[in-house]
Amino acid sequence: MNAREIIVRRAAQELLTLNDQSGYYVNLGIGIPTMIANHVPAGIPVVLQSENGMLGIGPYPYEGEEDPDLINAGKETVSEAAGTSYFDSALSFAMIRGGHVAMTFLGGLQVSAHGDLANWMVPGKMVKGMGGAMDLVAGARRVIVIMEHRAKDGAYKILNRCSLPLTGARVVHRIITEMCVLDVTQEGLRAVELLNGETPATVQAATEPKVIF
Amino acid sequence: MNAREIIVRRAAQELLTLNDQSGYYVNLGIGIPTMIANHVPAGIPVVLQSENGMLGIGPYPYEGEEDPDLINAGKETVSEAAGTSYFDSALSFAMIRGGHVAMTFLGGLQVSAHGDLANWMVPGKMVKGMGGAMDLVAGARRVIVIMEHRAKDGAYKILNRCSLPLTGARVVHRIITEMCVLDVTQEGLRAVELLNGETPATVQAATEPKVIF
Amino acid sequence: MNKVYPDAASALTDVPHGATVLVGGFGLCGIPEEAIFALHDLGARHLTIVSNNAGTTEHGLVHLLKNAQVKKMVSSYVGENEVFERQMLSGELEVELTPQGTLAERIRAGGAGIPAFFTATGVGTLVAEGKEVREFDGRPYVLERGIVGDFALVHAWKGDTDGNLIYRKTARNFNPMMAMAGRITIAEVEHLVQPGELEPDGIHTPAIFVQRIFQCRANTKHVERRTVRKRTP
Amino acid sequence: MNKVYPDAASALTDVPHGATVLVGGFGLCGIPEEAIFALHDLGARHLTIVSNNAGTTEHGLVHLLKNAQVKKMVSSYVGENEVFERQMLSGELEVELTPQGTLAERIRAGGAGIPAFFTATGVGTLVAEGKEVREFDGRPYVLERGIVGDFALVHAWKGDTDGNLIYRKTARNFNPMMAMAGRITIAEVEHLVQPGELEPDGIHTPAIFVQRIFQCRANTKHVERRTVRKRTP
Repeated sequence: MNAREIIVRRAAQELLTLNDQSGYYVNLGIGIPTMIANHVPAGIPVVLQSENGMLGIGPYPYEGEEDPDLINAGKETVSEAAGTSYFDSALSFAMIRGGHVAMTFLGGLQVSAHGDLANWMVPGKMVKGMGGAMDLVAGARRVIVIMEHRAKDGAYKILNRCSLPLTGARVVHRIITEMCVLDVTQEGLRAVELLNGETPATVQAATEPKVIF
Repeated sequence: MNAREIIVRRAAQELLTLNDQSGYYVNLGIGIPTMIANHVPAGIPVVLQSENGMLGIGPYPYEGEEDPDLINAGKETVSEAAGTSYFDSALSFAMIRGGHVAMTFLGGLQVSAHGDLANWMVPGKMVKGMGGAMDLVAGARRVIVIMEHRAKDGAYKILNRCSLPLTGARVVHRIITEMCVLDVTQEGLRAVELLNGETPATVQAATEPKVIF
Repeated sequence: MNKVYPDAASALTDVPHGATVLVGGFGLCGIPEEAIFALHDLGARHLTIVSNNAGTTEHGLVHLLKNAQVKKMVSSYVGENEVFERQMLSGELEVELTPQGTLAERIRAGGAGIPAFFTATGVGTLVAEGKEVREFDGRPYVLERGIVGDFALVHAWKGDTDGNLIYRKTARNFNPMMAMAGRITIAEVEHLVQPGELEPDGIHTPAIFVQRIFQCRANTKHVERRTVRKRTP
Repeated sequence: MNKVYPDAASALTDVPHGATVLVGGFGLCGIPEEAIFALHDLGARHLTIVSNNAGTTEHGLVHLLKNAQVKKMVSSYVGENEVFERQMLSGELEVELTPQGTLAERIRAGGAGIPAFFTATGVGTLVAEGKEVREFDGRPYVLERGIVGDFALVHAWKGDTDGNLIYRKTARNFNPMMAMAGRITIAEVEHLVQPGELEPDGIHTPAIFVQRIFQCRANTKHVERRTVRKRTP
């Protein structure tokens, strides 16, 4: 398995923590997080919320059944599940901002030891906009960032302090990388799981802040 | 004609000022203003908004066709017109507060020369609540108060300053009584029409602030 | 995910003393009557009830008032209810009156994660006393706070077992906002159907806002003011 | 009351230079394409456009950008559009980026007469710079302003001649809010029907928010990302 696959498979296991109390309403960010939909554990009745105005996303449509009026937040054609509802963007973000979405998975460029997230803008590069990411991190009850542990050039992505402009301050609850699962706690980052044969030493070496093992 | 009938008939003539620009969306307050619906001038396609969540109120239902789920803001059973829509109270007051209702007619206990309105509370008497009146006077584009010119005991109802708690400050555009039609202007109250054989002298005698004739 | 309860009593059984309970309906139209009866029978006390009205002397929330379960009411109009009047005058009952549109918006705001907003409604009146008033573009507005509830009780026409709701005519009124703002929203429905039976474009309250749902047994509806016209023969 | 226009050109003819125009749609889904073409052909310049996206390099609002009609865009996401990118980098185009949920709420607020509200979205980020931040119940929130437009352009599935609208699936998105916040709201509809033909409980945008309506001629729809699965044979 490559890093992306390790991350997505481990992330999907987070869905096992959902229950009738929390509800099963989950928002998957655009890009890699969308792939989590293919790995939902059996028996977990996850309902996917799409911030463009849909609750109950089904699988991609069969060839020839694409509907231009039926897309997800990544602008991909999708289908509807039984019990789907459609609504406008104001109600969609009322759900998100109002804390009705139990869990969201988002990609990250940088995460700090305090749970700050940067994932929308690299100064000097073309700015595309934050879309719904700032609302999701501010509103979802549990925010999980999934990303490769280090940048391609080996630079830290998990930092004492983000150098990139923030998407949200103190918003991340958990980070899942191909190396480990880290929780953001009052005391700092705490490793709750090591993946793929990593050790405390290898994880710490790839992480700027001190990790509690 | 009694005073109430004179007032309602004259008030209905206000609907002639509506046009395609203003729209024909009107909210009639509870009580006497509701009677204006029976006197809509021919050819004026007035659409009645009811703040409990309905646009396009029809006449009272035929006997036996009352529907407990179909009432107006006065809690009376009504019917629906062609093109009716239903919506929740938040959207209903978004219409009102957002300036989408062209005109509202409300009863009054007192109106001041500056257009302050008091119509919801008499200290010492049981308070029933303001309902939607404060939203209507703050949001409708034109606020017309219809009421008898003086109190039953002869006291002024049109005053330099309201003594009763206000429903809204500087919100009334026009007052229609059985004696006259008064506009609230920068210069003060201006009589735009005398009714029922009244004269400037009789109107002034029944009105505390100086009236401009 | 099982949201379906056999009846009102089982759905409301954990409403504690002192809870804030949001209740849908306008007058007696669209009130969650079976949920109200269950709350009466279960007996939670010191409740704060947020509802546009307080019922009439005979029907609706008056049952909770008569049973001395209500500490405070947040409403816009409370006429037509002698029990309410008596308890308010005697000081048994605390009352917060808020304009109807402001009440609707405060509840929607609570459900939408908005802690406060500005409105022109009530500026220059008793309603604005003690609140911040600020000018925007030359007009004064008053700052109003969002409202959330521990529980919300709503009445819908149709609901599916996932919790999607559709209301009927003016029985919609405050119900959708109450559903948004309840931490635990309990819906009573006249018709309980399977997921997929409701038109996805026609759903008024998406399932995410509803935690519990049950089908009404009696489904009595009350008319406050029967107004009719005669058929011309 | 006649709201029906024969086509987009006649409905948009009085949009002046410098107007603020709200445009519905998410990506290319639910955009009022015929109205955008008409605005292009009519040629109003120095426009401020409020729309979640700015179209792609080929479709949607890009036509106005190419024609140098846009002074400023207020959006949440503007990728996938090379023309936009070029004009922004060269300084021709002013851009205000606002989070998607805040944008949706600002437009709804504008339409609902709410000049400003507090939200937690964007606190501690560039978005909050220069804005008031205030704590409610121990959490910081930023003050955001309502948005209104001189015109709003929306696309609906069905509309009646009174102006009632129903949208289809995720083509609803920003359209209902844009309709609320336009002083003059112009709706293009795929199917124009008579009053009474739409189910009153199923109307998404009540007629009061729509000043002009016309039926689309071509009704082309674009798919940005065609994603499908194969049928197992």
